[in-house]
Amino acid sequence: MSVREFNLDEIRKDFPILAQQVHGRKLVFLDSAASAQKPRAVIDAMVHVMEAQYANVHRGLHWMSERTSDAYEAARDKVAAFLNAQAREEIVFTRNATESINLVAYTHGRTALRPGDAVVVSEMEHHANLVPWQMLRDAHGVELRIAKITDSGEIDWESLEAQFADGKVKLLAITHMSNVLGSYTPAERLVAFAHARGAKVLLDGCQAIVHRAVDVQALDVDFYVFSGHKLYGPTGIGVLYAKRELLDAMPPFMAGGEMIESVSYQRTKWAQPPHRFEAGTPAIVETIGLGAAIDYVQALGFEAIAAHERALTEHGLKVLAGIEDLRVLGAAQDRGGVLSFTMPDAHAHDIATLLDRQGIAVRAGHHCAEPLMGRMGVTATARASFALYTTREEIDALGAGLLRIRQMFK
Amino acid sequence: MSVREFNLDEIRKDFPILAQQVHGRKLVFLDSAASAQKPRAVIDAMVHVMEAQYANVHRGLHWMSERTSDAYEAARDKVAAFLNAQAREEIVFTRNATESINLVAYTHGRTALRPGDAVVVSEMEHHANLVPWQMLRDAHGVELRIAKITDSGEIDWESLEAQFADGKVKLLAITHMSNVLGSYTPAERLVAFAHARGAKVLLDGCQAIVHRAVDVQALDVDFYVFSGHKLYGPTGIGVLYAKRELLDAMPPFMAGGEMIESVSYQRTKWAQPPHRFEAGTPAIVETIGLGAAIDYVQALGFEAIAAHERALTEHGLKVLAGIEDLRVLGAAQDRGGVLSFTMPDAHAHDIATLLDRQGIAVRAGHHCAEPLMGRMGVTATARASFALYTTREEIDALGAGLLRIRQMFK
Amino acid sequence: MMSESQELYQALIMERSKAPHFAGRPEAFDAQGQGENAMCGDRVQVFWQRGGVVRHEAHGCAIMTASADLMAQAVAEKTPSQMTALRGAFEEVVTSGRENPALGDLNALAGVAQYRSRIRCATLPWVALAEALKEGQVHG
Amino acid sequence: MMSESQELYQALIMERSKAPHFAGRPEAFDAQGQGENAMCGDRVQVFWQRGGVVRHEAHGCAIMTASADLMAQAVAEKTPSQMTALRGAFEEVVTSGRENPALGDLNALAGVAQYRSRIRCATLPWVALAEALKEGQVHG
Ligand SMILES: Cc1ncc(COP(=O)(O)O)c(C=O)c1O
Ligand SMILES: Cc1ncc(COP(=O)(O)O)c(C=O)c1O
Repeated sequence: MSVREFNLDEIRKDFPILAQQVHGRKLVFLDSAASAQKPRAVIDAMVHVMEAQYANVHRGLHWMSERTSDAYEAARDKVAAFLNAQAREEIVFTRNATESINLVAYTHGRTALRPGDAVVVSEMEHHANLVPWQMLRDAHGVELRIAKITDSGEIDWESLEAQFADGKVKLLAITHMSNVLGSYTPAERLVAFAHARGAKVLLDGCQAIVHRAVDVQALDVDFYVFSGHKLYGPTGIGVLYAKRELLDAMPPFMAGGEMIESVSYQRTKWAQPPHRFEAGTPAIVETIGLGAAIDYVQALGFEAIAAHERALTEHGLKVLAGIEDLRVLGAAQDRGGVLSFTMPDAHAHDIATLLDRQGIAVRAGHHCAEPLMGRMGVTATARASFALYTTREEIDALGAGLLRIRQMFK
Repeated sequence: MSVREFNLDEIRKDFPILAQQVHGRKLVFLDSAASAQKPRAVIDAMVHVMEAQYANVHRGLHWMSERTSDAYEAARDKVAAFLNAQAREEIVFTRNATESINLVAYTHGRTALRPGDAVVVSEMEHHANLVPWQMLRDAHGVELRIAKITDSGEIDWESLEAQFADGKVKLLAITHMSNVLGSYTPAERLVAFAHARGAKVLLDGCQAIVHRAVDVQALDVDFYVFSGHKLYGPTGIGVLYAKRELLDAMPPFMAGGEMIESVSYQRTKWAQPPHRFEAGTPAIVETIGLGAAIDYVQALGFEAIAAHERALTEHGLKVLAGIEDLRVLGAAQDRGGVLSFTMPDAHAHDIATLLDRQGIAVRAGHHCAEPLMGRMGVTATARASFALYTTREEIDALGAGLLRIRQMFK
Repeated sequence: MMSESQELYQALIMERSKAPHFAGRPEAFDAQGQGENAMCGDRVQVFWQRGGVVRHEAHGCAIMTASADLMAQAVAEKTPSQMTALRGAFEEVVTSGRENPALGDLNALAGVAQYRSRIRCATLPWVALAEALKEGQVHG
Repeated sequence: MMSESQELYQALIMERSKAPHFAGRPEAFDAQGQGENAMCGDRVQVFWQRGGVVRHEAHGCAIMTASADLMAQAVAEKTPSQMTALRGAFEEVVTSGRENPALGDLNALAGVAQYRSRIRCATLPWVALAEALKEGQVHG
């Protein structure tokens, strides 16, 4: 699959923003887990649509509309191939992973789940994979249960067993990689575990999809969600993968143009999936841009990307370990390039601001995972996250910056 | 407000796609009501974000994130000023008008409306302003009523009075301009009428916003929705305007990051509007692009745009009237540059395909308004729609093309 | 000027859409099928009589109407399984745009391949025919 | 190397955040107020005593803690309406970045203006003080 050598200097030239300066310093962007930068190929694909081949999709018979529809649907094929979905109809385009999860909660959640059924999430979920289930609980009488994690940031299987013990659990909604701890969850094992107990599984793949090849058929997962903007793609576009028979059974979420077979005042006939779930004019340009992002990472190949990021993560852990009193959260066996840390006295916000003065962008706060903060006994952390364009030197710059901060606050 | 002369030759150069050829012919794009082409200023604004100033918004403390958040929130200010909203907090960003309407139906619809209350729509609604109310009817026991239109495509006030007679109507959801007939509805009068009878009003401004200045305070309208992509802006971005006190009372639609004040397993506190309604990473680049689109049309000014389009519409009606047996649907006093027509024998699809061979893009079908098709006694129409970049010569080309088609099918 | 469009809307198509040879509901038939394209309102009914007699009532665009008529002509005296084979060959022509010498007049519709959304118009009568054949099988 | 950052994290700020002069819950007070920034978990309690004595318990970043302490110093012996006026002047400084000679040590926080999301950190103690003053008014 990999058709291009992993040459970091060349790769960095693909991302125009990496040449920018911040506060007179070279930008060191270590916030890709929040949103990744975009390669030229993605920007160009979007510009091309708007300059040369644009019209609304599906409803037009004219050349511009047909070509734009073709490009839009070709992106669906790309996503389907990328996830190894069984059929292109299993790919629904949304705004972001958040919408994908809400869509499942509103549709599958309110029809396939019944009052009294339970949904399990873990202690390390992003709010996007927690609050929609709280809303479902409050609106629909479903029970929401929390599976514990260990101190190292891994699934606590005993706790998970216990949550499933009474047979009421019908859905396990769990992250594939924590956006705070960097832990991967053992997706295949989780799916097998839940299926054996009669529950469906939704994986929040926002972080995982950026770093590893995902094969939804091999995982046998029921729902998989991610956002384009973290995968070097445009904002405003997200993906919901769901098994065909689940989508077939789901009522629509939003209503409007495109998602309809026929309309009369009395009776409206829904279109087949995936269009049933894509009401109104879609994010045409962004969807095509997402296709370009997938082409981009696939040309490099996840093997090369993962090898590069593994080396970065190891180096990052070593650099952080060298800073006195700095605490890295979590210590999962299987962890990726997302490192959250705290320092005594220096608050996460102070760390982020002081690093920013040196051109280094890290995130600070609760990372939309407040309950996990409580679980780890902190109120906020600083977080450095790595992407395929991150360099060893950038991590060294982070280390040097943190050393200085340590001095200031000592 | 207008700071730039309305020079059509110059304006056309702002839109790169207008120089394209289709089937070896100069593109004549008469499908802007479906989605408008994008000026260089919008494309450039989007590219600038991705090349020079990108990061996720709101949650970051670093330079890139702060600057991107500023640009994102500046777009909200632009939309607020554009609509003359009382406060920037009254502007919610969505994917498109369809989502805006669904958001109102799911939130206001399921809390402020009670089973037994009625919603009124007109006979000339786009599916986006009909089917969400059908879904609300089916899920929530609200009654859905249809106000008739006259043969000329205007509101039938007698019918409207009748629908409101029993005092059950709590919401009038109606188009501000028909995407099929080109009729404007008398928005101010409709709002006063509904308010006097205790009902709120949602205006579907998808078409109107492109052609006329809209002042939500002068209209006193409760909800106003539109899509960016029809206003020369990006895909993937839409707007919901709602009066502050209505937004304050509305529960969230989707849940996730950004829309939350604090989260615990038991209790989650929603953020204030507008963020309460913007779950997850927003369409950052597209929102900023929408701001650029608004700057673009405001630099030309709606006075100049409307004058140009009025002349085009008059000319278009004259040209179509010159074609034997061609029927133009609707004849509203107040109508804009959206002309739907039928020809005996020549089906709308045949017309669109044959025009396309000459490089002329028109739309054919039911235009996501099936019930209106029934009302007008047709199954489909061809539709030519005009934008600020449309020329008289393009309309003449349409006329010549239609004449030839008339010959073929005679 | 319209030479290109005439590839698609050539004389045969215009003629058969204006004055189809095989239109009308027969007094007797063994099965019928329907096709409907909600997007544009095209509707077609196809009537099948044992022995390979097919008639249609088509309401819609020129492509669909001509296609219904050329279909009725092409399947005359064919067995159901021959009809099914012909459908496959025809769909190949209208999606690929490559004419198939064995298909005779049906090739007039090859130009539709350039218009993905119009392919449905050309194939709709065949969908209706397939429905009729299925019904014929069950009841026949 | 860090000259620029030192504009914001200058000696006074670091000093007051590490060893505040006005921290601690007094045994007696007339009103109290809270400030909380859910985004980062910053929390501050402000205690007000008639006569213009203000103390704080700040849990959070250096900017917020130093701001609480410099606030307590600045409002000492001021009347509630003088405190309110001072808040307005201080907010002007931290949003505009322009120092105000009348504000003395509070100007140390002017650099926060460059960090819109940190402005909240600097103003949070003043929000808590305003709450205390409001309570003081009602009950006093
Ligand atoms: C009047 C009207 N309402 C609603 C819509 C739906 O807009 P969108 O598809 O951008 O959500 C459209 C356009 O398709 C329209 O013309
Ligand atoms: C693990 C995880 N889940 C969900 C989300 C939400 O993604 P988005 O904001 O793109 O919807 C994120 C990113 O913020 C994430 O990291």
